[in-house]
Amino acid sequence: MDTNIATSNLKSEDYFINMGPQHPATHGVLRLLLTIDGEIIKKVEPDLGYIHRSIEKMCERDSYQQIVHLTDRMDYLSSHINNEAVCLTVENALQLEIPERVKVIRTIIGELTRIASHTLWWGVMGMDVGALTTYFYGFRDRELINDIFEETCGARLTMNYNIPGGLMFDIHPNFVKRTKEFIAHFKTKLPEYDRLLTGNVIFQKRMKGVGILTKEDAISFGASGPVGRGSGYSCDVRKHHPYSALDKVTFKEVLRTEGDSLARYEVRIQEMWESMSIIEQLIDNIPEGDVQVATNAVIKLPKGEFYQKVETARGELGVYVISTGTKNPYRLKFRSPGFSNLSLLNHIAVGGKIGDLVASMATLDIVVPDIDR
Amino acid sequence: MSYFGDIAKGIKTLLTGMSVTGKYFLTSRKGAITQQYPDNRETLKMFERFRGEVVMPHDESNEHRCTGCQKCELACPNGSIEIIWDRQIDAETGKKKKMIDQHIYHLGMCTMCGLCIEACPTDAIVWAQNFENSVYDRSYLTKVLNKPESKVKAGIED
Amino acid sequence: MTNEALQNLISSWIPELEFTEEGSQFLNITVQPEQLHQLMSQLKTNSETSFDYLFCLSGVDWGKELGVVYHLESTTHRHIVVVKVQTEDRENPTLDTVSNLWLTADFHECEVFDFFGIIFNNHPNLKRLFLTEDWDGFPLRKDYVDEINMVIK
Amino acid sequence: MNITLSITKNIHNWLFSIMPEGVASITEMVLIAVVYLAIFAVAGLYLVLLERKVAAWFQLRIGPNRVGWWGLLQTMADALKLVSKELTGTVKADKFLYNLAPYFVIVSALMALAVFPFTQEFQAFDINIGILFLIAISSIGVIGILLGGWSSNNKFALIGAMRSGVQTISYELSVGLSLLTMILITGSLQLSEIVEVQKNGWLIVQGHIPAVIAFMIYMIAGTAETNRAPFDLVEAESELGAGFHTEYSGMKFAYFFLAEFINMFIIAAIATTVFFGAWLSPFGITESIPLLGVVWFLGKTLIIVFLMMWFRWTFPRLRIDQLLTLEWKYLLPLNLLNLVLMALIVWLNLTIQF
Repeated sequence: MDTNIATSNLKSEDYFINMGPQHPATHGVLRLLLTIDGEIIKKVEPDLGYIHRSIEKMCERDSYQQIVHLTDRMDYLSSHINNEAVCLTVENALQLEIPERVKVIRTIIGELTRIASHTLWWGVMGMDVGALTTYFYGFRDRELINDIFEETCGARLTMNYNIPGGLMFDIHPNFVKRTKEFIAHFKTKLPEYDRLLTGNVIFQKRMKGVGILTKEDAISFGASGPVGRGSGYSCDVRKHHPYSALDKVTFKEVLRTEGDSLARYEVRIQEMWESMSIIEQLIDNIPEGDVQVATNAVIKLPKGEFYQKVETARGELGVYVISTGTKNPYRLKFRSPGFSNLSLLNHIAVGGKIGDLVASMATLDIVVPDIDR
Repeated sequence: MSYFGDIAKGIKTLLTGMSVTGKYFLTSRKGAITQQYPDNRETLKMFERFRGEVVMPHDESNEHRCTGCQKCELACPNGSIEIIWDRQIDAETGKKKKMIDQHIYHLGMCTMCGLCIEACPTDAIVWAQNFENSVYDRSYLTKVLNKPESKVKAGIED
Repeated sequence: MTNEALQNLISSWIPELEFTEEGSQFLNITVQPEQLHQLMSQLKTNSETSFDYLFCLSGVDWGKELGVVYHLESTTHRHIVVVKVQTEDRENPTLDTVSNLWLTADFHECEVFDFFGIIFNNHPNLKRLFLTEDWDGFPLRKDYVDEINMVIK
Repeated sequence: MNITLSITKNIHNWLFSIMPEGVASITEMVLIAVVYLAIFAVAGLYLVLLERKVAAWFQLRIGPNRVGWWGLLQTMADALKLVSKELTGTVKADKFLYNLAPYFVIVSALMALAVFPFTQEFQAFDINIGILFLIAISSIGVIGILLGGWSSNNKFALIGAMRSGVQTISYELSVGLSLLTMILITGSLQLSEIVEVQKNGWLIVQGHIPAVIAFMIYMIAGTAETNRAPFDLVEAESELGAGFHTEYSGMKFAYFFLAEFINMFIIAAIATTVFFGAWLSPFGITESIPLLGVVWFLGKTLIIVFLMMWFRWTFPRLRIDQLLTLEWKYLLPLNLLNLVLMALIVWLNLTIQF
């Protein structure tokens, strides 16, 4: 019997599923329109904009000091680094000489932010693959960093500690002590992460060979951060375009060549070790000095275009400012890492199962406000 | 034989994971991270730099330090500060001077960025560590920071 | 490759390009819309330039013209150029897509289309990415007005 | 000393003395059913509380501690809330099946409880095909899940239901085969006789190596049967929202929820009966005090329940194809091998008996 004839008479339709905008795995209000065939994903179409706040348009209206606090609300898990990006852009444009103390403090807090972001990611990652306990262990360690931030900056998440020209105020006297305590604590807890989740046979099977992204595709998709480095693409802005005090420290750029979800996972775990080593190199000799250089109350950037990239916890954040010499930017574009990283989701998820989609999306470490801006 | 080897290795990793959670199960009474919030109000103290809300400190003679220069209003990115002022005759000099009438602060619009406090030349406004800001009606979030009948402290100039 | 060397090389492909380094830390190339795709594919495929990493694609409303700015980096040579293209047609601005060269341009061009209304020829799936399909106007254009939601300071 | 038994016997005799025989047996059945229902509804609620407390301790939290002393009334309050909650549903749902589904699940869960020997002669229904009855009943529950997922007219629910079907069909085999392995020792399907055999040592000791393997397989398959993590693909919060019960609310949802916990109890109770000597104490004094047997039975069951909770709060979830791989490529062949091994051991009289 010719089976082709039999099946050609059967009507078949695509099966659509709306994952989101309210869904536990999308980490915010992101809608994914899935076309599936049973459990197998045929297409993933992200639908964005549920929390778009038009930050780029608001920036055209605000002064440069005011723009900084808007960037807190983009990628809220690495808000300090976002602030730093804008401040560096302004400082470079004005050719301000920033005190060494500021640079070192910015780098330390930036790396703490990275650890805080990665611990949260680790907890949520575990939850996405069904291990609910990781969430609490991740948050336990993250709380300590948030306490350090709160003591020094006054806020736990949206810190707004940077201002163009330096820092808003000096670090708290307890900062160094608490940071050292945290590093000592976290060095005992990070191996526990590996024992609980990384080594687990179920987890390994879930992650290995899933969501493969080749190096060429990673570059072409503009993947950055741990997503790019998991594919063997050396894209660490801290190495290639060092900023603040990052040229004074030695650290290893973590690279994995597998390009699968497990590689991206391991890159982040290793990065926490590297971040701790960066902090350890700087924490004992924070240079004395001012934490601000005087700027005009109304900052006017010279006419021209300025681009600054920094490495946030998610990847490369670019700030592109076009100035016409007034107190507001003419156009300000944030090249956010999450946006580029999300665009490759369809590429790595097609052909996998629904569970694979969730797992690989977790390794992309998407923060929706970062995408929607 | 890798078939059985895999099974043994797999079981070992599972037991390793269980030992981590098991250890915490036994020690959880000591290491509980739960904050029993409304009960620990007395001991729960925010850090001194914590940004809860903007307040204007008054001294015992009901005097504050705000001259009504409007620098905070300009610095605020969200328009959460509005200053209503008029020109009044200064009692000492007899000249007409800008005097603050009301310093209105919309807590509901505030993003706690701290730019107003940075901008204030006379340190008239500071952060308060109050974090229980929820109210039943949105209109309660609009606050007048200077108390009624309060005056500018003598000698404060911007 | 230094900026001069890049300039010499690239101008040998297409003579009528404008180069400038004024007011920017990178080498800026201004290209006519007709030659955009040719230039971009040269920049990507030529082994001496091999700009394989499009790290930023931003739409800009220059007042009279609408334009797109491409920031390109080579991951092998680690040099950077900025390519600018402008079109004066504000009613129906059309440019060629580069999404067949860099996959990341797919999303970024949708974003530019969404906020600036620049239509990209041959784009596989040009749609409003952030805003709803029936949104009126293009918010990041300078002449966009929304009296209710925009607070002018 | 036979307090429990004399009470039941007294009631039995009293009922038969005041009524004609037919009416009396019906009344007795209803009475037992009501008692069982009441006890296990409450027991189910306390299992939920236990789960929440245990989860909290694994996760460095405190757990419910507000309602009642130490949070002991928390789940009661939850149940009260769920009862008073509005029952919602989708417009195009298949109303009849949609409403029927939760009852399928809860009734099959409660039915299975009838055959357990909680202590000596304390058993509502001592049927001679006890194990078979348990396996049969426990697979009816999945019909409720399938119905619920299908009829609620929700795509997530449907995927959850399909996963549930696949999962139960596969793991039913392993549960059955691992229990069959143990039946080779006992030679009977009747639960009371299985207990009787264990007076010479618990079956896990009698059967030593193959029994331990059978127990491990049974625990894995049993966890999968109850749709609990790491096999909770049916619900899989991070993938399907809430899976098959996405569209259920109020008491109907509570039935599913309660059934899950009662099923967990059943799986643990089967393990206790078949592997760990049911109500028999390890020290052999149960004969004289039957009431203590209940304590032993529940104690052993709760330890196994705790083990399942430990699994749940430690392991990540499997993917659907890995779930099937685990069953068909690992558990099933091992189980068959184990069955042969056990047969050899029984045949050669290598069992350990005291």
